[in-house]
Amino acid sequence: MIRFYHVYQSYQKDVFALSDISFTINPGEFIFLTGPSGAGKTTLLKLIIREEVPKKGQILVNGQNVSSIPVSKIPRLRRSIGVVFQDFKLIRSKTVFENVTFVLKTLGIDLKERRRRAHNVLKMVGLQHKTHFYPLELSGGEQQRVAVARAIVNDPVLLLADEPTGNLDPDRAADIMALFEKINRKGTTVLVATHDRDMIQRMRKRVISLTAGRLDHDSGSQVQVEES
Amino acid sequence: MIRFYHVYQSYQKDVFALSDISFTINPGEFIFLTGPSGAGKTTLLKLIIREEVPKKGQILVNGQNVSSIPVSKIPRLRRSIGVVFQDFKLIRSKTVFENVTFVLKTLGIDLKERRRRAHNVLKMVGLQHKTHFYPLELSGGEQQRVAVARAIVNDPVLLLADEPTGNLDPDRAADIMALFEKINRKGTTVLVATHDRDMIQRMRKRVISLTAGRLDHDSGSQVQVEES
Amino acid sequence: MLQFLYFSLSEAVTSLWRTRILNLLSLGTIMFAMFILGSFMFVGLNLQNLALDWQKQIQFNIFLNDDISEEARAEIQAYLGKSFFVDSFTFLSKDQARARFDEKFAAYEKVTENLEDNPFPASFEVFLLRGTKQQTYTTLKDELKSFAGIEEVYYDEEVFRRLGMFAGFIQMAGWFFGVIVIFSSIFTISNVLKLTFFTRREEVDIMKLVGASRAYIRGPFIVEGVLQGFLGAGAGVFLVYSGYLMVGRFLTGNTSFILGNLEPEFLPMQWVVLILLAGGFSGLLGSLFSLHQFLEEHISYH
Amino acid sequence: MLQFLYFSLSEAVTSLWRTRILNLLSLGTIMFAMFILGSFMFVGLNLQNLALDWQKQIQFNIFLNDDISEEARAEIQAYLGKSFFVDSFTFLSKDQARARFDEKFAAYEKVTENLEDNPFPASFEVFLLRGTKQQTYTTLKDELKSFAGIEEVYYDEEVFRRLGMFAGFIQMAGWFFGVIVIFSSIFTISNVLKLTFFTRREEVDIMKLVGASRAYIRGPFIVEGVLQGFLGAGAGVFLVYSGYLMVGRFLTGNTSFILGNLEPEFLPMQWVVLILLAGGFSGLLGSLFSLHQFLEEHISYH
Ligand SMILES: Nc1ncnc2c1ncn2[C@@H]1O[C@H](COP(=O)(O)OP(=O)(O)OP(=O)(O)O)[C@@H](O)[C@H]1O
Ligand SMILES: Nc1ncnc2c1ncn2[C@@H]1O[C@H](COP(=O)(O)OP(=O)(O)OP(=O)(O)O)[C@@H](O)[C@H]1O
Ligand SMILES: [Mg+2]
Ligand SMILES: [Mg+2]
Repeated sequence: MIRFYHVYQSYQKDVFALSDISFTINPGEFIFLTGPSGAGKTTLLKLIIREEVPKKGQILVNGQNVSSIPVSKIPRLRRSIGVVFQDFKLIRSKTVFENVTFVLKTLGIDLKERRRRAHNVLKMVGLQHKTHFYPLELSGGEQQRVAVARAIVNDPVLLLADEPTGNLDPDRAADIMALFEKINRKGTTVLVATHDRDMIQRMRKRVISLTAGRLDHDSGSQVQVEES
Repeated sequence: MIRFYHVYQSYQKDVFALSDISFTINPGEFIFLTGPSGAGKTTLLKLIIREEVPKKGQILVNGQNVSSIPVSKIPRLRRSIGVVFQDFKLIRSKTVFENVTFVLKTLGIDLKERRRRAHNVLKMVGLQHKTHFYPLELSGGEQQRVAVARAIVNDPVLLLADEPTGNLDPDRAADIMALFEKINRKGTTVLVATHDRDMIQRMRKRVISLTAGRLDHDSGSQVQVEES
Repeated sequence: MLQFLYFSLSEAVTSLWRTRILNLLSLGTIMFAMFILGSFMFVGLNLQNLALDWQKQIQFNIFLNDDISEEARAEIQAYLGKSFFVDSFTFLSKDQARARFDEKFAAYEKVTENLEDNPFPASFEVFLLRGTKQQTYTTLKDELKSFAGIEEVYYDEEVFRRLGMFAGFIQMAGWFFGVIVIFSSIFTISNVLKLTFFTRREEVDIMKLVGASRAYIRGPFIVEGVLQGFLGAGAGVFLVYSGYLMVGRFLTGNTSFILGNLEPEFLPMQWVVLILLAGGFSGLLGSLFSLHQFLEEHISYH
Repeated sequence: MLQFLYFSLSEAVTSLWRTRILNLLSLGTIMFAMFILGSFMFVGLNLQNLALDWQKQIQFNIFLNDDISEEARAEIQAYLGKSFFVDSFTFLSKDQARARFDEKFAAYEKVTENLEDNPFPASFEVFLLRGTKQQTYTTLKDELKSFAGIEEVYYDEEVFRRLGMFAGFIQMAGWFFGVIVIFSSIFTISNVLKLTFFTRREEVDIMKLVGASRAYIRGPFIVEGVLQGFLGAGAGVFLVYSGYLMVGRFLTGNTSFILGNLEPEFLPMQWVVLILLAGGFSGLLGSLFSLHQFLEEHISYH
C-alpha cells in the first residue's frame, strides 16, 4: 500500500526533516508512527498525500509514484486517502455537516445521501448533536472528532491520522481507536501518528518510530509475519 | 487568586456550557482542571481572562471582578496572566521570537532585554534553535512549546494552560510539567486543563473536574489544608 | 456539467451570504469603480450632445443674386429639400437681411443708416444635420456652384474650426480619461476580488488537501466574482441614475441653464447593459486572474 | 510617546514588507483611485485653461466719434493703460476698420463696395485679462460713458454668453464628477484597507488576548494605512505625470492641435502635494474606520 525508498526531505539546506527513510506498509495493516516532537511524523504523512514532494527518494502509494504523478491526478489520490490533520484543518466558514461532506458534494452525491453518511460518521464520533455548528463553536476535542469524521466519511482505502487523540480524554480516545480498528478490519490500511505510549502498548500493532528524521525502529509487519 | 461564585455560561438558549460553578483558588496553588471533551474547561479559562463574560455569577481574579472591570483595564489584567491556548494562537506573520516578545515590545522593553528573555524561555522549552522560524514552519509540538514560552516570558502571577501537552511526547510533556512546577514554586499560581490521567496521578495536585458543564469533583485546596 | 454548475452556484451564494460583511466591502468598491465609469459615460454623452447642439447652430448661407429668376430659386429650394445633409432651411429676403444686419451688428448702425439702396442680398439660411463634418460643407458648397443665380456660398469657417477643436479636445480628454477609467475599473475589480479571495486561501488549501479537484475549487470563486462584478455594476449604474436625477433637478432650478435649453440625457439602455456586462466580465477576469495567481500556488504567509 | 511611535512604525513597516503581495494589491487599487482623481484634476485644469484662452479672445470695442479730439483720445488711452482689468489694447483707425470689415465679412463685400464715404468709426480694441466676469464688462462700459468722444462701447454679448454657458457646463460637470471622484477615492481607500486588515483579524484577536492595549494594536494599522494612502497617491500622481507626457507627445505630433496652440499643463506643485496629503488622509480615515468597525468587535467568521 505504501512504500518509501530512501526518502529524504529538508526545508533548509543541509537540515533534514527526514533522512533515508525506507519501509513498506502492506494493504490492510494498522501501523503506529511515533517519535518525539519534531521527529518528522507530520512531514512523512505530508509526503504520502503529496502535500510535499521529497528532495530525494521514491514514494509509492497504492501503486502510484506520488512524486511523479501528474498534478491533475492528485485530487483523486487524495480522495482515496482519509486524513486527520494534526491541526484539524476544518473550513471555518462551513458547518460541521458541510465540512464533513464537502468532497462528497463535489462528487455530485445528492443531499439525502450526504445527510445519511454525515449522520453515520458523526454518530460514530459522538457529535450528531453538533451537525450544524461551525468549527469555532466547538471545543478542541469536538473539532478533532469532526476531523476524524471527515477522514472516514468517504470510505478511504488508506487512513492517515496525525495525533488524532491529542485533545481527547482517555475514554473518547479509546473510542476513536476502536473506530479505527473497526475500519481497519473492513480493509482500510490505517497509519496513526501518536505520542500516546499507553495506547501503542495496549493496541499491540506494528510501530514505526522516528527520531530526528531517521527511522529509529520498525517492529515489523504483522501481515507479512502472518504470510510467512 | 481566583474565585468563581455560581457562574453560568451558555452559547445557546438553555444549553449551558457551564452551570453553577463555584470554587476558590488560592495564590500559589497548582491545580489541574479535567473532564471529558466538551465539558467546559476551555470556557472556564476564557472567563478568567475575560475573553467571555459569564451569563450569570461573579468571577474574581487577583482581586478584580472580571465581569465588571472597565474595558480599558482588560489588557493589563491579561498581561498579568500567562495563557497557553489549546489552539496555540500564534501570530502566523511573526517569527517565534516576535510572537514570544510581542507584549514586551508594546511595553517598551528594549531589544536586548527582549532577546535575553526570549532566549531564556525558548531554552526552557528546548526551542532556542527555532527562534527565527515562523509558526507554520514548526511541528505541532514545537508550536505548542512556543505557546508555553510566550505564556511564561512575562513572569505572570497566574498561568493558565489549556491542554499544554496534547501534541508532545511523554518526555517533553514531563519537561513542560516540571517547568510549570518550577514556576509555581517561584510563586505563580498555575491552572492546567488536561486529559492526561497519568500526569494528574503522578503530580499529586489539587484536581477540579468538570462533566458536561458541572463541577463534578474538587479534591480540595492543598494550600488551605497546610494552613489549617 | 449541470451538477458542476449547481455546485458552483450554491457554494458561491452560500459564501457570498456568509461573508457578507467582507463582500459588502468589495461590492462597495466595485460599485464605486463602475459608478465612476458610468458617470464618465454620462458626462461624456452630455458634453457631446452640447457640442452637437452648437454645431447645429452653424449657418450655411447661400446668397442669391438680386436678379435671380423664380425658377432658379425654386430649383435651389428643391435641391435643399431633398439633400441628405440638410436639416432645415429658411429663405431670407433682401429686406429681412437688412433688418437682421441692423439688429445683429448694432455697432455698425452708422454704416447702414446712411444707405439709400439696400445692398444686402437675399439668401437661404441652411441648417445642416447634427454632427456634420467640415468635409460635407465643402462638398455642398461645390455642388451648389453649378446652380444659376447664386452670388456666393458662405459659412463661418472660424466658428466651425473652433467647434471642431473643442469637439476634438473633448474627445481627446474623453479617450484619455476613458481608457484610464475602464482600465482602472477592471484593475480595481480584479484587485478587490483578489483581496477577498485572499482571506480564504486557507479554505482553498484545505479543499485541495481533502481532494477537491481544481474545477470544483475554482467554480464557486468564478461565479462569486461574476456575481460581484454584476451586482457592483448594477449598484454603480443606480448611483449614476441618482446623479442624473440630481443634475436634472439642479438644472431646472437654475435659470441660467434653462436659457441654454440644456437637458441632461441618461445613458441609453444599450450602454447600461454594456456596463452590467462589463462588470460581470471584469469579475470573471478578476477571479480568473486571482485564482491563477494564488489559488494554484501555496502562498506562504510571510 | 516616542516609544509608541517607534513601535507603530517598526511594526507597520515589517508588516507591509512581510505581506507585500497583499499590500501590493491594495496599494495598486489605491494608486488607481488616486490616478483617477489626479487625471480628473489634470483634465479639468486644462479644459479650464482652454475656456480662459477663448474668453481672452473676446474683444471689447470702443468706437470713437469721427470728430474726437486728440486729448480725448489720449485720455481714454491713459485710462485703458492703467485699468486693472485691461490686458492689452490696440487703436484701429477708420481705414483699418474698413479693411478689417471687408476681410472679416466677405459675404457683405457688396455692401462696402458701393460706399464712397467710409462709415466705419475708429476704435480701441481692448483685450481684458483672463477670467474676466460679465460684471467687469458692464462696469467698464459704465465708466467709459463719462469720457467725451465715445460713440459707443460694444462687446459681443452672444459669444460671451456662450462661453459663460460652456464654462458653466464644464464647471458643473467638474463639480459633479469631482465630488464623485473624491468621494469614491476615499471610499475605495478605506474599503481596500478594511479588506487588507480583515485578513488579519485573527492576529488582532491574538494580540488582544495576550494583553496588548488598544493603542498598540491600532498604532501600526494606522501608520500602515497612512503609508499606503501616501504611497498609493504618489504612484497615482506618477501615472498622471506619465499620462501628461503621453498627451504632450500626442499633441506635438498632431498638426491640427498645434494650430490651436494647445499645450497641456501639468498639475501645479501645490495640487500634487494636496493629492499626496489627501492620500495620506484617506489612509488615516480608512484605517480609523476599519479599526472602529471590526478591530474593536470580535467579528465571527460567518
Ligand atoms: N515548512 C517548514 N519549514 C521549515 N522547517 C519545517 C517546516 N515544516 C517542518 N519543519 C521542521 O521539520 C521538523 C519535523 O517536523 P514535523 O512536523 O514532521 O514533526 P512531527 O514529528 O510531526 O512533530 P510533532 O510531534 O511535534 O508534531 C521539525 O523540526 C520542524 O521544525
Ligand atoms: N462559541 C460557541 N458557540 C456555541 N457553543 C460553544 C461555543 N464554544 C463552546 N461551545 C460549546 O460549549 C461546550 C464546552 O466547550 P469547551 O471548549 O469549554 O470544552 P472543553 O472542556 O474545553 O473541551 P475539550 O477538552 O474538547 O477542549 C462544548 O459543547 C462546545 O461545543
Ligand atoms: Mg506533527
Ligand atoms: Mg478545550
